[in-house]
Amino acid sequence: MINLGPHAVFIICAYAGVTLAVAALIFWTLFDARRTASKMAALEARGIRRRSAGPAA
Amino acid sequence: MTTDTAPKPSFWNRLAHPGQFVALTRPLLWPLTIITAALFIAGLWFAFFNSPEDYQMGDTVRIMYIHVPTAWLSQFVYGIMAVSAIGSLVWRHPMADVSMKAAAPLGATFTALALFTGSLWGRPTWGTFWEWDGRMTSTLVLLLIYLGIVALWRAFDDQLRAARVIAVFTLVGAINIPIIKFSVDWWSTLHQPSSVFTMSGPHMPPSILTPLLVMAIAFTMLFLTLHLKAMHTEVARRRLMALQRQAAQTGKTA
Amino acid sequence: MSAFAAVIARELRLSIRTGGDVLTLVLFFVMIGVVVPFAVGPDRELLSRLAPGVVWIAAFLSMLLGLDRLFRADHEDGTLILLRHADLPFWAVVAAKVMAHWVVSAVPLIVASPLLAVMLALDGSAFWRVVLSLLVGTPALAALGAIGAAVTVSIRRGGLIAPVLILPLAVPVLIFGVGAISTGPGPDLSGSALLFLAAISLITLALSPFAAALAISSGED
Amino acid sequence: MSAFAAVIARELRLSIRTGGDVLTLVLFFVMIGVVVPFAVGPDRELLSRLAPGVVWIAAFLSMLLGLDRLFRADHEDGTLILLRHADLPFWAVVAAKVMAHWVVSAVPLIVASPLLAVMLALDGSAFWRVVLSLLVGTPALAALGAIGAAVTVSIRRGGLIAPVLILPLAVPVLIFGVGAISTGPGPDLSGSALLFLAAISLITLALSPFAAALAISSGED
Amino acid sequence: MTERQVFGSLALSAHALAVGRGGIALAQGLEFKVQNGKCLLLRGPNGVGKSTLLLTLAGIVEALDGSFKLEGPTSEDGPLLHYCGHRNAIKPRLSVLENLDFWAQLNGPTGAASLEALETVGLDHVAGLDAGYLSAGQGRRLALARLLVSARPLWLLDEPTAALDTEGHDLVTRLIDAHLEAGGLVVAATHDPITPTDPNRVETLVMAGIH
Amino acid sequence: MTERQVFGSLALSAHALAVGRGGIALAQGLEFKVQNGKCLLLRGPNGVGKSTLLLTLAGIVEALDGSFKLEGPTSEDGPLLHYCGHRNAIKPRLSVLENLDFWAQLNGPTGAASLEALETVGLDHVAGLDAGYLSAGQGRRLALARLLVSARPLWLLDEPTAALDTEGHDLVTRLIDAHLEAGGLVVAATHDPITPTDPNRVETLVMAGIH
Ligand code: HEM
Ligand SMILES: Nc1ncnc2c1ncn2[C@@H]1O[C@H](COP(=O)(O)OP(=O)(O)OP(=O)(O)O)[C@@H](O)[C@H]1O
Ligand SMILES: Nc1ncnc2c1ncn2[C@@H]1O[C@H](COP(=O)(O)OP(=O)(O)OP(=O)(O)O)[C@@H](O)[C@H]1O
Ligand SMILES: [Mg+2]
Ligand SMILES: [Mg+2]
Repeated sequence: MINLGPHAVFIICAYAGVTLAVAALIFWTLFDARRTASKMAALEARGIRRRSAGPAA
Repeated sequence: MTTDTAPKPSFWNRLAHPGQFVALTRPLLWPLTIITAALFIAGLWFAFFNSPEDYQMGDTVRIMYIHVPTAWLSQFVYGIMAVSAIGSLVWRHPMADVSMKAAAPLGATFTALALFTGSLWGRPTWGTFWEWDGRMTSTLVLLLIYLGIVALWRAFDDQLRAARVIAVFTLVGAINIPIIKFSVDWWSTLHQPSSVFTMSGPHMPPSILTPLLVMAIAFTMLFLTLHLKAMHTEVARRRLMALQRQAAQTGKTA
Repeated sequence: MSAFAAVIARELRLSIRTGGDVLTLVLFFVMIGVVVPFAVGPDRELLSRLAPGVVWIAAFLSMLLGLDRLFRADHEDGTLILLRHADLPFWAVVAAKVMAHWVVSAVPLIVASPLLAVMLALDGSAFWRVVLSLLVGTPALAALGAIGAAVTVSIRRGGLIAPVLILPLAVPVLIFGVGAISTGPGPDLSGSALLFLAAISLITLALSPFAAALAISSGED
Repeated sequence: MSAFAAVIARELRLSIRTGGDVLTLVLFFVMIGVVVPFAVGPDRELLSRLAPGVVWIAAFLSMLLGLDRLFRADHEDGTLILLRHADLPFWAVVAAKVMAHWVVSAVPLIVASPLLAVMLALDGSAFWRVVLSLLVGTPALAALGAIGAAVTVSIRRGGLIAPVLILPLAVPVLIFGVGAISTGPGPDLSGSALLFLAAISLITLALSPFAAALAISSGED
Repeated sequence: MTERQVFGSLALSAHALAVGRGGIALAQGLEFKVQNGKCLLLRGPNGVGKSTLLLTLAGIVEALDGSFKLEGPTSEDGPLLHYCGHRNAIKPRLSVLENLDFWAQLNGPTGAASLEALETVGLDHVAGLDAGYLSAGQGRRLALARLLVSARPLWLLDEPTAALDTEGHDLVTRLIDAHLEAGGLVVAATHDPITPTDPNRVETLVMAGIH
Repeated sequence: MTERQVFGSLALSAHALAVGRGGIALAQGLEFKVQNGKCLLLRGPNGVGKSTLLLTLAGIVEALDGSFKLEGPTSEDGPLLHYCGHRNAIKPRLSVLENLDFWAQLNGPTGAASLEALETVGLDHVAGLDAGYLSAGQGRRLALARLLVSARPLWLLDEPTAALDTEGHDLVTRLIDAHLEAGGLVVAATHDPITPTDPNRVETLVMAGIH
């Protein structure tokens, strides 16, 4: 690793914080997508479909 | 007093249908992800291994590579929200609603990050984490506006009606942000004639400019990717809520 | 025009009937003046330095307190729907309500502000600047507040959300309002601050009825 | 006891459902801290002297703004009448509501108060005193607020009259609350202020369910 | 009286009762007695004091003169009456089931299970929906379901059929029938023709005002 | 059509109209046409979407599909409709007369004088009372009086007879009759039998839901 000079703490903190936040953002986005998809699948498994998508089962 | 479902221009028509929008843009997700990742790798390599330390700021200049992109995004995202708000009010474009909603938490996060990195940068250069400086303060106010919008989205239960109301508020905010910025500058010069450090303009050496640019594009791509994904989720969530409501009303469980 | 006047008259009458409202505002406004000296200690010089800020914060918060009533009661008893079919454009109805709101919630503060100025040890000329800056600046608060109230009216139990939306937007009003009172060291900028304040008031007053009306009609069911 | 728990659970659930209620409350609290520097200038030393007052005024206001919802909604939709026929003495129902109100409107503030303390440049030890004084003092605000809300509901006047009633009562809470934070010049009186605060909280908490229940049931319909 | 007597022996009687609002009498000299299995219908034009009488019986408004009493209960019986007024006491942000469950817990879950009660009033299919979405008539049905989840002998009903459709009118009749059958007491103010199946069980008090 | 034609020639027609809440259709493919002097009654069970249809016609809720239009008016005519919903839009702290006067001024005092209108609906004796003290039926009457103080051709009534006594039912019938006689249009959702005297003037739309 290169030498970051006397203020290494701040640099590392900044990068670590941003990495953490971005990771959380990505995680949340994916998690939200999964959760919604699985709820949708559960509903569709019960035979509920959009009315516009033809007569409901 | 006639109410017709207004015919929409055909280009919009295709994008306006949420299902079609998702179908059209889903193939973009993977390429976007890959481009974003590549840009980040390049940018970080530049940032750590291929950029000299600034003669004036020392190694802390490396914070700039994440500070400036997040700060830039904090404003860019609001721009996206404002444009979407116009789309939702004027053209009643359903995807504009979705885009507006998906952007708000992302914008709030990037704004928080700009504040975070900025204050971490401020400590070694100015000797304090927080100074009531014009730019910092107006960024803080921007964060508060973002959080207000997020709270507003959560407070509505009917998201369809929420969209147009929030669009109005977003636009009011958009008009107001320049005023806030200006007034805060005026205020902080009024109270603090001596600014310890004036943020340097774009006259910086290319060795610093290159990583900065790469990182800025990388962050922007990251936003676009996440935004698109969040929009897809939002479309699905709306369909889900409609289905649940419908199931509840008709009592059909099988 | 008579319909416009009718709306204003009704709002004023309602707020007089409900009593208490004006009293609370003034009490609250004055209470801040009582509590601040406790917090900072009885240093008169310091107090008078703080005074412009304290007056404005007090005004700011007092006006936020009454915000929710602007449209909520009318929403809940079904009046708001009927107001949209009045013989007057809806934005004009909203404008009338904003004006009445200003009369009810800002004028008492302006009248009471000398009291606060005395408690905070402001001197004579600053005293007049306080009244003037409140007079010029509070319309902007009322106008912005109307937008906040309109945006949140269709949320059941809105409560605090309108103030939260409006506070950051109102920062310029606060800054110029304080600027118009305090001369501070250096050149006297209070005149130009007052001008800016007036400009903000005019712009927000002109825009807010439309924005608020749009928000209400797109949110109400 | 399960009926008591049911009331608390319902109140909590209602306030969570309102979506972003807690977020809004905390935002409001923090915003006041952000707005103060705009008014009084960004002088860190000055800010930290003002901080105790600002924290308490912010807490007071945040709790005040949510006050009306304590009984009004229940009154207007007819719930309050039915609560009087519950399988639980009415004062116990009121006590449950006050407790839930405290949890919903004071606990988030206490959690967020360190943030405000940092922004207002309070130092380490003062920081803990802020949390402690809020913890000890806010129950009194909730209890007094319940009385105010009950009286308001029973005299069928909406709006801001509840704050008028409890403002004078709440001033001691504010003053001791501020006193428990700021050491100020001279002998350190923060300890005794805290004790007074605790005493006020206990007394008001013990009395307010009965007073509020009486106010509600003696009010007409 | 009936075979299936569930509630203890009770009688609600009024003697020279005067009710009114704000000190002004609306109805005077009311005399009636309702016993187990009986229903008293209050009739009369708008504003004559029907709601006021019900509120007086519920103990919310004070009687101006005369007296009424509920004979029979021992002190351990707890609250004996259900009041169902003009307003439905529904929380819009709780689901239909949550609304009902709350009342079941608060008033004591001594009657039907919540879901069962919802089925009776025809709301089982919207049990999970936010109550704020209910139409006027559905809201009224939810208010009626509250009577079922806690068993209490005396029902005070203020226009129970308001906003209900024809099927809803039948529902109210059925509910009252069943309650009377179980030995309950009903006092109901109404403009609509509610007719419990057994006419012997019904008495009507026509209020005329004192003007 | 009628001799005493007060309002200009108007027709409210819907074509393939779909109405609903929160993006979910409650009723689809509605077709109707109402002309001067005609009354359309909406009927159907609770929760079928009657109120939603009225709100859609009033321009408060957006139509999901299809269209409706009001033919005939010129742009100078100003607002053409009165909506009278479930809620009475009454301010409790204003007197009955003040409440009505406000609406007369706001909607244009083109109809009966306020006191006259109060007399018509039978509230003249409480004109000075705080409106918060009105009984349920009296409040409804006050809401109806609002229709009279400003003359507008189209009335959208949501359960106008709710909480009204028998005399009140007659009142609503009388009001509708007079309005139709004057060439007005009425769309009313109701569970009660409202029967304008002339059966030729009435059409009924039975809403059944789309499930
Ligand atoms: C919390 C503190 C801070 C905040 C909120 C903040 C905010 C911002 C914002 C909004 C921008 C404009 C981004 C754009 O539009 O492209 C920016 C740019 C910049 N900031 Fe900061 N900043 C903070 C602290 C600092 C510090 C401490 C430094 C350096 C010592 C710094 C250096 C820069 C530089 C070099 C730029 C880019 C140059 C320019 O656009 O003028 N910032 N910052
Ligand atoms: N504000 C709302 N938001 C979302 N959905 C609603 C709302 N109000 C009503 N609904 C839904 O719309 C349906 C129809 O409601 P509507 O009020 O139109 O019925 P209605 O025919 O008038 O019934 P009623 O005879 O009981 O008044 C209800 O079942 C309800 O689920
Ligand atoms: N809260 C109140 N305070 C004072 N007076 C009231 C109050 N509520 C009602 N009144 C008065 O009492 C009278 C009777 O009201 P009440 O509600 O008992 O009538 P009602 O018989 O139920 O009529 P409706 O059939 O219209 O419901 C009204 O005329 C009104 O003037
Ligand atoms: Mg009644
Ligand atoms: Mg309806």
